[in-house]
Amino acid sequence: MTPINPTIPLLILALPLTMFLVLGLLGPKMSHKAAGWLGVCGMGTVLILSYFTAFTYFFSGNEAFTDGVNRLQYIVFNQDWLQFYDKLVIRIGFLLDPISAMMLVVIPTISFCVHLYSMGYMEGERGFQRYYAFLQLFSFSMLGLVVATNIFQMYIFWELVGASSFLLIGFYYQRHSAVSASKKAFIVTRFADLGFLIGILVLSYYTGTFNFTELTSAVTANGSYAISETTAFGAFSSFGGATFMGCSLFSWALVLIFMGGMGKSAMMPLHIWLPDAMEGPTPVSALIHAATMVVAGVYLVARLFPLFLLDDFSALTFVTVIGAITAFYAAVVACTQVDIKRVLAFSTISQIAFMMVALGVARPDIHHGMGYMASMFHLFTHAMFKALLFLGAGALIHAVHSNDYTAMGGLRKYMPITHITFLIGCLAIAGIPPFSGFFSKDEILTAAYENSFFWGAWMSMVAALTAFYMFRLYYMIFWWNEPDYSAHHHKPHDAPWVMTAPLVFLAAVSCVAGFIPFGHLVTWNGAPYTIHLDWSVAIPSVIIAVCAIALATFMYKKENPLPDRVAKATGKLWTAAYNRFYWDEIYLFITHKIIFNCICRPIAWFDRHIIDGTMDGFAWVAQRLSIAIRPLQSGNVQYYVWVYISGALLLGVVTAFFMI
Amino acid sequence: MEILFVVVALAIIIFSVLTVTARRILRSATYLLFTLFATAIVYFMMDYEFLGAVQIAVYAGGIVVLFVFSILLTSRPGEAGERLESRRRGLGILTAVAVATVFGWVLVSRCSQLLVPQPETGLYTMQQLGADMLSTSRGGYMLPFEAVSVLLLACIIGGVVVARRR
Amino acid sequence: MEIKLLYYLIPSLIMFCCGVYGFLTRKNMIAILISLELMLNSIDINFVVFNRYLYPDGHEGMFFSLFAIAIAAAETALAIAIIINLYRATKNIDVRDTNKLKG
Amino acid sequence: MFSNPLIYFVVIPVVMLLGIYLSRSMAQIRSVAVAGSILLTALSVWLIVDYLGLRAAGDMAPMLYRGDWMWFSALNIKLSVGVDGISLAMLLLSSIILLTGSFASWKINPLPKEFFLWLILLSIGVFGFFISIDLFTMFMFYEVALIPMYLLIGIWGTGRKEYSAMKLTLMLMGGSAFLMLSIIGIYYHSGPDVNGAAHTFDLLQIAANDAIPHNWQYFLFPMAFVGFGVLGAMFPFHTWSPDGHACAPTAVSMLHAGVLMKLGGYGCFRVAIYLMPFAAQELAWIFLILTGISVVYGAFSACVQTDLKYINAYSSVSHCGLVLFAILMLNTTAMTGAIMQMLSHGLMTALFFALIGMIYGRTHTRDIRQMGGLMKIMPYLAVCYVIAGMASLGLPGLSGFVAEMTIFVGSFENTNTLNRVFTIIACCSIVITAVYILRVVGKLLFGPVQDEHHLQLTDATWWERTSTATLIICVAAIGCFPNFFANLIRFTFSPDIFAVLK
Repeated sequence: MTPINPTIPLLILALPLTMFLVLGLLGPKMSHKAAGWLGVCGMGTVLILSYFTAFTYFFSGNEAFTDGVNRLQYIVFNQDWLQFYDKLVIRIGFLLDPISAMMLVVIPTISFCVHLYSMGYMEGERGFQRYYAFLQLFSFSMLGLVVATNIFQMYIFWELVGASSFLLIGFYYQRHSAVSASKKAFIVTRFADLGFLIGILVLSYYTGTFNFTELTSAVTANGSYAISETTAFGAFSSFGGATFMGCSLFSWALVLIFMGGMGKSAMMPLHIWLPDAMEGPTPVSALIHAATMVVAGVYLVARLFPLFLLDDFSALTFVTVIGAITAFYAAVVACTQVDIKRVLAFSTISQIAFMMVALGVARPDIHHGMGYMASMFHLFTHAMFKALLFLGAGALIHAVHSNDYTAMGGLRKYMPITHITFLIGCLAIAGIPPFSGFFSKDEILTAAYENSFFWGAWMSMVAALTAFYMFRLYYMIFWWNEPDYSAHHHKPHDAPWVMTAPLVFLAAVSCVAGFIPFGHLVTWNGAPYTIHLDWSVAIPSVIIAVCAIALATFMYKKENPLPDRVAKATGKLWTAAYNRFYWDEIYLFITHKIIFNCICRPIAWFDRHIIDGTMDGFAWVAQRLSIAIRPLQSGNVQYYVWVYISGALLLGVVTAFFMI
Repeated sequence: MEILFVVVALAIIIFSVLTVTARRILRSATYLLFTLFATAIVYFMMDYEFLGAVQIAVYAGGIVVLFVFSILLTSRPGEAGERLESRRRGLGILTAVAVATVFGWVLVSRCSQLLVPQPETGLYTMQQLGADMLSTSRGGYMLPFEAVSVLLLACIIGGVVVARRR
Repeated sequence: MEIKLLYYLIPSLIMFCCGVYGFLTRKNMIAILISLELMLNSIDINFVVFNRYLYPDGHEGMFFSLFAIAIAAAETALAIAIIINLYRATKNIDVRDTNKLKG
Repeated sequence: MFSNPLIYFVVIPVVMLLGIYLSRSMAQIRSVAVAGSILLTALSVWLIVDYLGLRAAGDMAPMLYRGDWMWFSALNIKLSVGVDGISLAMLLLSSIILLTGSFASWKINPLPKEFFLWLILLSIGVFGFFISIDLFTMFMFYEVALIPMYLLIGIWGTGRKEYSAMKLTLMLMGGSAFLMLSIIGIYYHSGPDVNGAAHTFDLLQIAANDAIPHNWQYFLFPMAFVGFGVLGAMFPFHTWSPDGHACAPTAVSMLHAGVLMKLGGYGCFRVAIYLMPFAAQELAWIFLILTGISVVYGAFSACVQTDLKYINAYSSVSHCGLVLFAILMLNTTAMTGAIMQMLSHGLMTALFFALIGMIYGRTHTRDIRQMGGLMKIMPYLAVCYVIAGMASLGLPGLSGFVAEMTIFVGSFENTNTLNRVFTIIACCSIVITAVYILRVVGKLLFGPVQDEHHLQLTDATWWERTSTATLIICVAAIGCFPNFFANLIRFTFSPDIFAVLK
């Protein structure tokens, strides 16, 4: 008996692609409403199919999915796409395992919410059909990414999500800022993907395969696969201890692959594109730059986790350090920003870094790799509440037509639904029980403390900052003082139902998601694990969060000069944080001053003047020579005859002397 | 015979030199005429009477007259001849002397082969010549003869075309 | 004294050199043409003399000269026609001034 | 003779020439050109299907559809034809580009008849080159393809057209001179032919004899490689490409970048590497360095250009450099990738040049600083441009990606450090490509409209749509079903056929 009808997974991928083509090609001929509802219905169908698939995987108990204790990896289909040589083949397939099934829930859920929400948010925009087509393209690519059966399929869809992200960030293509943001996003991630690609090349050269099932798992009796440390060790030993620049090549491969993840997940120092990406429409930010695409890096590391575990954890340490630095950096910067979307963007960076750290500190011998589970749990809850926050921010922007929270304040009276849902989001991200963020973050902190006290303390500090800046944001928007709204055509008010319904839904999920028994569903090797709240970690972290919230309340609830005084007191630090520690300027310097002016221009000059000059030089010499010998053809008959006679004489002399 | 040869040789040498050195072009033509006559005598001495006759008729009678006419047409009588630049003349003399030296040296170096007497031969009659001219067998000149006639025809037409007043 | 082959060749050579000299130095086209005739003539003499002295049984040299004379006549006629035409157009038959057709 | 299907690749264009010569109106010229090129495309598609059938039936000869006709027996010059999967792919590419090129020059002015005559003469050269397996005939067709370029650019071009035409022709002729030396050298060391002649021009025979002495290979291989490399825009012999492409009319740019530059890559492996495996192995590193430089150098140069065609020409230098680079890796995967890159680059760059021609025809400028926001004015062309750009920077699902990936994976198989280092350097080009492509897309298509006058411009006409849509479909077809093409190509690169792969 086939555990699942393969048509359903196929449809999950095929439907958004078809929708993309239909909307892309026929969209201009459709009305906005038709195109929008077509998109929503398409995504709704995908949602139902994905839920069905995920639930079948988790709860059907089919022996292809679980051997009674551990969850297994199951390949629904796997089609050859491009064969390099006998063994090395890129396939396009569909892999069901705990994390891909989880993503099959996350992506369509958020995507559907965004589709619905955009019906209201994007109403009347030019290029509405195009927008929906791109959303479908993105959903297709993202789904393809998470169900990848091999690392190259992942790379393929990895590129595709990058491209659709580019298209969506640059949706308002007539705005300079949007265009340059989209360009930046694409190029930065592309640079990261270069590392990913080289990593794949190294890995595949030594192991001779792209398939996850051959890298990390072993086949079981009924044709499914189970995570196997032996296989992973086989992959590791196929490198034969090769080293490069003093580091083992295996670590290099993993670090390079992780570099791709750093780009997509906006880890330092490749994070600069994400805040700018907020130039895209807000629902896009919610979908791509908060909930789904940016966690692809986390997903990638999780996917190759058994490999990361080998090699004395050096690659994992790298992940941890990068994640920890990024988390702290982004949290600090978020405290100073005034653009609400940017605050959310930095908060996203910080939260993703949380997940990275969780993966980095995970060890199979400590609570069955609890960090891994925590990371995935946080990925799930974060997707929900961050999408909620972004969509809420979208509703606010929709209402006051500004991203800047100096233009907001006191909105709780005008937009009650938005207010409540936003508050739920804030509480969730701050880690207040019983909201979902509390549970997942607590797991992460526990895992960090288990690994070492330093990482635990560091992450607790970041968690405190998180609570602080989120509530700073919340108070600045909904409390503080009320600016003069009479300049607008109408007072701000709650959005239409298509926009509030997703908010309410996501808020509800954020409230209850923490109670999902995640440890039974998603663990690194499929073995179930029961989560125990570690009160020694949970209670202090809740206290810290509450203190941070209290501080935020004290500073920002009512209009007062305190924040300005704090800003003045911290002086340069505040300015630096406000300017994101000048990372953009550094990049601008490197790209423009060094790469453009010191590499590209000299090369172009060299080409035009030296290489081309040499070629022209040959032509010039030839021309000069012909001008020099042109007088020989003077047209003077007597001269010709003289030459002729001289020649004949010469021949005569030669003949006379040498021949006779 | 020897005396005749000396006279003819001297005439050829002197008139040749005069032809190219005469300042006035009409005189050049006249000296050319004398050279051609002397050449005709050489042909007679070789027993080629017909060739000598042709030389006189075509060259002396035809070409030189043509020259004279054209000279008269293109220059005013009594006009002082051209002056030669000394550089050009020097070059000419140098070349001519070089030619003379080289070929003279060749001749001298072949002295033994060239110092042969004139052999005695039978008479080459006009009938034989005419037959050879129109014969296609070995020693016959039918094809060149026809070619020359075509050439002359072309020349006549060409002359007419070129000289026609447009 | 018997007249040897070489004796005929010497005046012929001198005639040829005169032709060369004239061709190179004269400016008047007709004078150049005259020099040309001199050269041709000297060659004709050589042909005939060689024929008569070295191959008395054949007549190739004689015929060659015969045709050379015919062709020379044709050539002169045509050249003079061109010269006269040129003179009509430019009132000048100096070879060095005639360069209108040169590119 | 006429029972051999390959001959029709020359016969049909000749008939087209005749038809165009006899045409009285623009409509007739167009219909002859379009009908002929459709016929050619159909022929190549049919041949591919038939070829795969024959292969499936177990025909293992290196070349199929062989035909030999003695041409000049004193030197044993034959008109011998024969194709394998690679030639067929190239034939398909050429006919598609001829077809789209005909559409793209729908309104060519002035002298439409002469334009098409020369264009089709050029394509005769191209088709003849790809079907020939006799070195001499190959060379002859190669020259036939080069010469019309001079007139096509010199007469119908724009800008400094005479200079560019001259430069292009002279540089390519210089390449041919090397090539001819090398061909003659190969001929005199070719070993006997089956028909008893002492020397042969037959590629397969020469390869089978493998009689070229090693010291001669050291001399002939660089000659042949440089000779073809000039046409393949190998550094430092690439400078004809920017000027030539910038001045050429649309269809000529398309054919030149799309097909003619492929002659270079094709020749490099079919003549240089195939016939001289020893020198190929010994000397590959020199050219590897040169082509490796081409790849990054072209990409970096493209970053700062402001003329659309220059950008694309430098991008071609980079992409074609990758073709030669992969060929020099001397392993099956990389060489398969090289051929796929040839296909991919041919289609994609033809698309680029077609679009640039169409945009230039409307705005009368190719300077990206003077244009902007074209997406709003001519959405169809702009979308096509974005797709072409995406193909160029290697978006999965379009042709560039599969070709580049095959090349990189193949190149990485070589364990030699030099090869590894250059592979990684070549990989870097994908980032630089993204930079210059996005720079153009951002400046040209996005952003506010720069010039008020551009607002009156119209979008693509039906023939322009046909031309670009055909190319896009082909690009997507390769990108989505790469295995079909890879299998078509891979057969030839087996060690049984290619001695160098042993």
